[in-house]
Amino acid sequence: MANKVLVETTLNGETVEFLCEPRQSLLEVLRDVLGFTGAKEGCLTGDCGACSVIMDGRVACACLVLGPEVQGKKIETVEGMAKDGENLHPLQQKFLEHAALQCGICTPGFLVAAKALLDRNPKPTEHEVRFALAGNLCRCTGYDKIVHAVMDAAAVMQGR
Amino acid sequence: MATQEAKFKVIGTRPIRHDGVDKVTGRARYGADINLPGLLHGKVLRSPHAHARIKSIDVSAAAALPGVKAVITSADFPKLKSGVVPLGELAMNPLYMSMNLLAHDKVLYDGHAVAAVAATSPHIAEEAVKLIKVEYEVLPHVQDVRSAMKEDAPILLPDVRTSGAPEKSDKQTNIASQVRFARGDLDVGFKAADIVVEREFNTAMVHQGYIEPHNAVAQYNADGQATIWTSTQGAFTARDQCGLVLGIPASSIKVVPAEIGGGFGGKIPIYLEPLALLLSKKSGKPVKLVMSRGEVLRATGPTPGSHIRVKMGANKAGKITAAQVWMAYEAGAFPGSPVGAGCMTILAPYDLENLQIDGFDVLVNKPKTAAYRAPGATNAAMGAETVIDELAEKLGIDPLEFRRINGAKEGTAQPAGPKYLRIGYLETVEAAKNSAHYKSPLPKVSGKLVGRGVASGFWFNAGFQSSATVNINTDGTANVVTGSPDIGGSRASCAMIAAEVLGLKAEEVHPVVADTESIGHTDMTGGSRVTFATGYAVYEAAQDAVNQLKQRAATLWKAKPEEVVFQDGVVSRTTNGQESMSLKELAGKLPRAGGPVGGRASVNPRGVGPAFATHVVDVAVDPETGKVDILRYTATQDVGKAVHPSYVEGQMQGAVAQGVGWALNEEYFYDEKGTLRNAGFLDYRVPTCLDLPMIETILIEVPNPGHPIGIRGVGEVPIVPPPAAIANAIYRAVGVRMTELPMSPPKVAKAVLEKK
Amino acid sequence: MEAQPEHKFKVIGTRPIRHDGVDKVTGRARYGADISLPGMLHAKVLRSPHAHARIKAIDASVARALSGVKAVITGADFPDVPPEMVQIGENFVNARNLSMNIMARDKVLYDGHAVAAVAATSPHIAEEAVKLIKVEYEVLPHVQNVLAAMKDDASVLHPDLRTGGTAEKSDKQTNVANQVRFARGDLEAGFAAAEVIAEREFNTAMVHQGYIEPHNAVAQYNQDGRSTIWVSTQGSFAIRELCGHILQMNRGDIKVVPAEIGGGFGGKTTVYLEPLALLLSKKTGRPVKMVMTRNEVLRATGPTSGSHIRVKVGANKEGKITAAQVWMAYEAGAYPGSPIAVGCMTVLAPYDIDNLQIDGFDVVLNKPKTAAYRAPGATNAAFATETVVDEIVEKLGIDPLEFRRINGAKEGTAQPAGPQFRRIGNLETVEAIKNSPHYQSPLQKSHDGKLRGRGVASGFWINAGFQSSAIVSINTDGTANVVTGSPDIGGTRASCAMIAAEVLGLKAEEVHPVVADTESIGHTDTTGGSRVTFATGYAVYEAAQDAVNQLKQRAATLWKAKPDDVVYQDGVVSCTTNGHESMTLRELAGRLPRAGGPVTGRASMTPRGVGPAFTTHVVDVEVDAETGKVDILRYTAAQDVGKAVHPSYVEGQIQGGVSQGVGWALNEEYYYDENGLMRNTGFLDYRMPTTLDLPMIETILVEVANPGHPIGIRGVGEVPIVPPPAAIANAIYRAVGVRMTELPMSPPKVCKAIAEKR
Amino acid sequence: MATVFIPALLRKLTGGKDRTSATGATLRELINDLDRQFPGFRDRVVEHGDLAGSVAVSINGEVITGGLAEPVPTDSEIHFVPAIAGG
Repeated sequence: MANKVLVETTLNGETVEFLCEPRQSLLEVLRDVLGFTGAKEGCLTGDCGACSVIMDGRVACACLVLGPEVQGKKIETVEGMAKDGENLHPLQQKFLEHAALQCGICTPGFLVAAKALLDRNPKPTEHEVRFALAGNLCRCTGYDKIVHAVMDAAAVMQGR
Repeated sequence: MATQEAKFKVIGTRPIRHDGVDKVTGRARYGADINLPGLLHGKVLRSPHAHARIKSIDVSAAAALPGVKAVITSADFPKLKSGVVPLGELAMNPLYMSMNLLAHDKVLYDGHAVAAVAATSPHIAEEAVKLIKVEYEVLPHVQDVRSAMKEDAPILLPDVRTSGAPEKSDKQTNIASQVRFARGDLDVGFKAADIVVEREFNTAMVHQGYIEPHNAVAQYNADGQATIWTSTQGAFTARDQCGLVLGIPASSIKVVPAEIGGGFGGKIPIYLEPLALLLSKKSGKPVKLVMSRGEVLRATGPTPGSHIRVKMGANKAGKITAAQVWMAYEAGAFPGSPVGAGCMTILAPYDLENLQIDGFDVLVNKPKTAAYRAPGATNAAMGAETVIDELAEKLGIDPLEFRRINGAKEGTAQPAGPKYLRIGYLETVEAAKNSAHYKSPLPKVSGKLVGRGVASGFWFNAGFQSSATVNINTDGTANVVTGSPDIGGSRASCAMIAAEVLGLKAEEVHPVVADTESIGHTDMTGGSRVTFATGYAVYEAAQDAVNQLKQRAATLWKAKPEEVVFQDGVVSRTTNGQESMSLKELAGKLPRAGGPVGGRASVNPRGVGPAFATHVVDVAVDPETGKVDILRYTATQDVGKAVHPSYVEGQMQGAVAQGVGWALNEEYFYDEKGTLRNAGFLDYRVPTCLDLPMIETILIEVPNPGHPIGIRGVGEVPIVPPPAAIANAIYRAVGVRMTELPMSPPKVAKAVLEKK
Repeated sequence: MEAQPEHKFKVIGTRPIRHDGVDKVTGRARYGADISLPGMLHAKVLRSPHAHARIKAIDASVARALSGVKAVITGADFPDVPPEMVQIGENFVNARNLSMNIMARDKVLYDGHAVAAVAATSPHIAEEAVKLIKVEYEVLPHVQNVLAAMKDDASVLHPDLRTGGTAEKSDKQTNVANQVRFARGDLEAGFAAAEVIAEREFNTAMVHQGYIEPHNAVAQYNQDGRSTIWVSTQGSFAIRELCGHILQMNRGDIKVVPAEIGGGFGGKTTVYLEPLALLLSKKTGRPVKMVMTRNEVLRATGPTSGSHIRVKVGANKEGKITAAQVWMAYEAGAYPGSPIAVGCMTVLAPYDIDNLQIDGFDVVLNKPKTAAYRAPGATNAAFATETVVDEIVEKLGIDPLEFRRINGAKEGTAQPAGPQFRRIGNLETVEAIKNSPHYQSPLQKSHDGKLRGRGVASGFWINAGFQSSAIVSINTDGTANVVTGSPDIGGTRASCAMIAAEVLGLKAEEVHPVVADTESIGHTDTTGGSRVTFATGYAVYEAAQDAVNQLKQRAATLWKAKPDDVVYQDGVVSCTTNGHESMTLRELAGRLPRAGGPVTGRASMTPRGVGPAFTTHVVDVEVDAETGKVDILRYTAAQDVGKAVHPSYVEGQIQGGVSQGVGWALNEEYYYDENGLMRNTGFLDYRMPTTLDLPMIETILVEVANPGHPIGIRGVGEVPIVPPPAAIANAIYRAVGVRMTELPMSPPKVCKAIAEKR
Repeated sequence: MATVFIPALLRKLTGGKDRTSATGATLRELINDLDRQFPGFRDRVVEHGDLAGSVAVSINGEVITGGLAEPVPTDSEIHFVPAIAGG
């Protein structure tokens, strides 16, 4: 058994400790060690964005981050977006209302990337949205409804 | 039969899909999310050669690695006889299936599976795979259809003989089959033409590009029963295929369909399931296999590249007088390209008296092709629709007007022969003509040349077998169970159909996609069939439930069932005393009225309604770099009856995006050794949201007379027109006719240069 | 629907390996507590340390502040539930009382009553947090004995409670929730005609079902208002109903997924944790898991009633019973609803009696609300009647089995409740015991001076019908799947598969049974009342017939024949016309795609024609007069099982029922101290039988086909628990000459009785 | 009398005829009649006693699902076409 590392990090606002092999990626840690399967594997080369997480405020591909690297960092995943059992995050709500998902495999990545965008730029233009989401591939929707949903969510969060 | 004038209360609305919250919260369980106690992880060793004989395989070092629990090669498969067996509505050759799953004596393409390992961690399995020693004798390979058809071409499968050939021959060949459709008299037809256009086209092999890689988790039980969790388009199809290749009864396998992250036809065949099952049988533990993106591209089923020749003649009036097509499709390493569909679709939008279409299914050293959204139709349309555009241009007729003149309508004979029932092709042409897009002038883009193109597309759509049960809950709501994996929102459409029949809200019906033991046989999700055929079964099952509800009410009222009517969720009694009850009330009384109510239906519906689409696109071409930008895109389509318009639009927008990728960027690139060089999303470029504008959709509803609600399949046809439409737009922009897919910057730049 | 007792079965009556067997012997079967979800929280419950107290204040602030705690709920978080009666199968449950039972509001009514619940990131944090919740109680006087609770001056549990049932209306506060009476003929005349009369008083202790798997629940509330509950339960649809009413949610929005269940015996037919977990999940947005400790299971789930019973029976010289009078009061626990009515219906049911009167009282007291336990209410009742009957027999000098033959109920006999029995097998079981090797063989003398005796007793159980749904679908290879909604607690997956196999002409192994969740199958009532193989089996039978009819139609299509010209037998369809073609199911299945498509059969029904169950047991015991310890030497149970679908599992039901009865008879009891606190809240002190306490248990299956079922099936699971305490008491009497009138007959009590006799 | 259109690659059997008339109340009888007219026809469209998996039949514009037992209305127009699945 490869010698494991003890890592402490903050996941969706909660302190978590885990043991992982140095070669295990953050994606493996989230999915196989911690059981958080929201982040998906699409390519393992950082090209598809299905495993997007927010690491210290910036979007990262969990497949390109090693488990031990998240020591002391703040990680946000799709599982942390809805704050309680009755209310979704506006982005989640708008994705539903706009039918912005079909198979749904890329949805967690898009939601996380979109949240990172709105956290830093609350009033993005369509081009800014498309630019910010260019790292996330979707093969079902043609992006049309996704972009609409993100713009609408931004408007709602702005109270417009 | 279709209730054309029917006023729908639920059908046509846009409720939030029932599986939505699970998918936006990350709770939805996809195949790769399945985890079981003691789970082992498997990896596959794949061929580095395009064509080679396997002389020996030595797995001893791999088996000896600590943590490795099982290693399998094709020797672990049962010996099978070659021959086609019917599989539901499909036909398969179990031997070829088995040879594709794990190479027997030869590897036939780069990435062909050779062995598989199960270990306690994916990393150990990876190490172990590298320790397997395989001795190859490399053989000459062939990857281009026309070279593969040559007499002296290297032969992939010695036992293949051309099926469908006019006369039987015993010659070894790579031509697996041949089809011809012919009618009228070509010579007469071309003589009658004032203008004839003939061109040759080459299109590249492309992949469906679903974001979720193939996966399978298998648990083999000591009593011979097995369970497989997998993301598949057909749980029953996967079960039957596994049964065939492993030589065990299909029913001893239970397939639990996980959520599926895209399929587009590519997740109908099996790749990992039998390997996981064998590894589990050997190790006694559950085994999980998940493909890397590289494996998905190298070793699953893309759609064929093709060589197509199209010759058409038309008279001054703009009427097509004759059309001749010759097309050869790459089958990949085993027979079975969609060339038949290509032949049947390529001229389908038009009313033709004199035509001949020849198609060839050709083996090449590339992965065995699989279905991809309207399989065979898109590259075919690239050929026909650009030639049509050239005819229209040369005759100085508006391309949409040209299609109006020649367009197929009810009663027109298809190229394959049968006459169309009510179809909406001309309506889509009209809609495109009257669209805000087509009426508006071309935008200007500084430094770039702009052009507008149009193209049409056709797809048959499928019927096939489906089962459904509809159960009434004690609070008067209902559940719908089907066996159709949901790849595009079909859970929502099935629930809405049941809600419509039962007079409930869409939210009051809970749809479930069940495993192969919990619902009757249901063919795969594909051919745009689910909302049509499974929806048909749901409709019938809901009617069955309604009839039982009437009987129950009749019992309560001591009336005859035929005296009871059910409408909008209310049962009422027509004779003596206008008694009536809401479904909610009746549901509460069922325990004392004969018990619960469950409706069921298993169907194989006929009356499939084909789909037509016409697209308009504006492009901007950079004459220096050859880069093509999509400025505006409008898709019109006959959708029969849109059950949930948002998801119909979604199907159209998604397909257009795939068509744009096919047109401009995507291609399988093999080097001289026959090795795939762009086996990742970095080099195999699928469109991102930066590559696309908003995609405007126009839904035309020409109800399908063969369906009680008028439903037609909508998912596939919208991928057909984009490449041709874009090629036509490029011509209008820079005056060159592109005849190769993808129309990537270098090719466009070269064409522009040659013209100068 | 007439049974065909002569019918030759090919699958029914064989002993195939159960379909869920391998999963269970390999540890793969998934029970409720085995469920784990991403981001799952764990919850614990704070329980009352008092038998009866008013809750003055609850302060959870410290608990909430503990790091890792995500939510705390108390009674204040629950909606007000109208006191409506919810129909669960044929039973009606007071939703309001149920809501107060799972989470106390203004008062706690028993030791262990839930007061608050905490969800945290780990079970240990939740435990800590529970300890940090401060509750201020005003302790009230408690009452735990039925007779005391019935007194006018007894401490009242529910000020608004009035005696219901057949009693005349009164506005007095009381603990008597309900009163039942069955009476016929003329008691005085009856007793006047009697040669001998025996009359005795009995007390039986509250006992628990003792399933090994504690209660559990995992709940996920979804932001769209829909939720899912994974739980080990006897009734997934009942859980859905009850949660819907308690939380005032649409039942259709709740999906209950039945996990494998580790024993229930009636105790897992209601809710305890499910609504708590759901509410906590709603507050936190995360899945919440709750699992009880054994202590919680014993203190706060539903045991069966302790009781006080008086029985008076008279008989003439010929041994014919001339009159019988019964008075019984059952402990309901903290809320109304003991099985008193069933007790009254069963107590004299094995006998044909012209003059009888039975009075029953449902009494609330400061103990946990009782729940069903295998033939609820019948075992303690039988303990009383069957010992009094044994005393009559002894006084008349008649063989106890002969006496039962003389008085035994048969087809046409009017039950105590009134209706006449249809074809039943009561006398056949008496006969079977009479002829059994056990009863025929003499009682061996003990070598070490211990005293031995042989006792017999009979038992009756009503059995249930209720609603069931089933789906039977044909696979492409000609095998079949059976989907039902009945959680499998005794091998019912096997029996349902076998019934379908019989109809379709397949092997048992060729039918794959599935127990589906509440969204995947039509409404199906709770697994209980020995109903599953009867009622769900009936639905399976009908669904399989539905499939057969479709198969005939498909074949007719292929043959261009009329469906009526096609016959289906033993898995072969054949045509009586058109050249008498024929096809196996396998062949036909392969051609379905071109013959109209797949085949799915379905049935949803409330079957009538429930067939009651009778049984007669004989037991040999050895009593150590010094210690009072009673050992079971030999045990034989004869039972009318209607038609045994899978004999091994029928035997298993009988043997399991007997051993539970033995525990009830000799050891098990709820022991409360003067403060009303339960003192034996673990398996160490609540002693259930071990392998050492029992001999092999011989079974005799008597098959008197139930005329109300196409295959003749009767429920078999419950009745075998009824006779053991009485049979053992009678054996003890034969051994040491004392009539035991208290359960359990534990060593001290037996010892004391013997001492008093000397 | 039904009008049957002969698939191009089967016209060798029919001496180049692209359509013919045939009788039969069901598809099975109709194919038997075609095989009488053009020996070898049945083997090209029937496998294991059922319609070949690769063949679909259209009667009056509708692809049928009844297999060989499918009733054939008089004066029907019948086409043999490849079976198509799709993605």
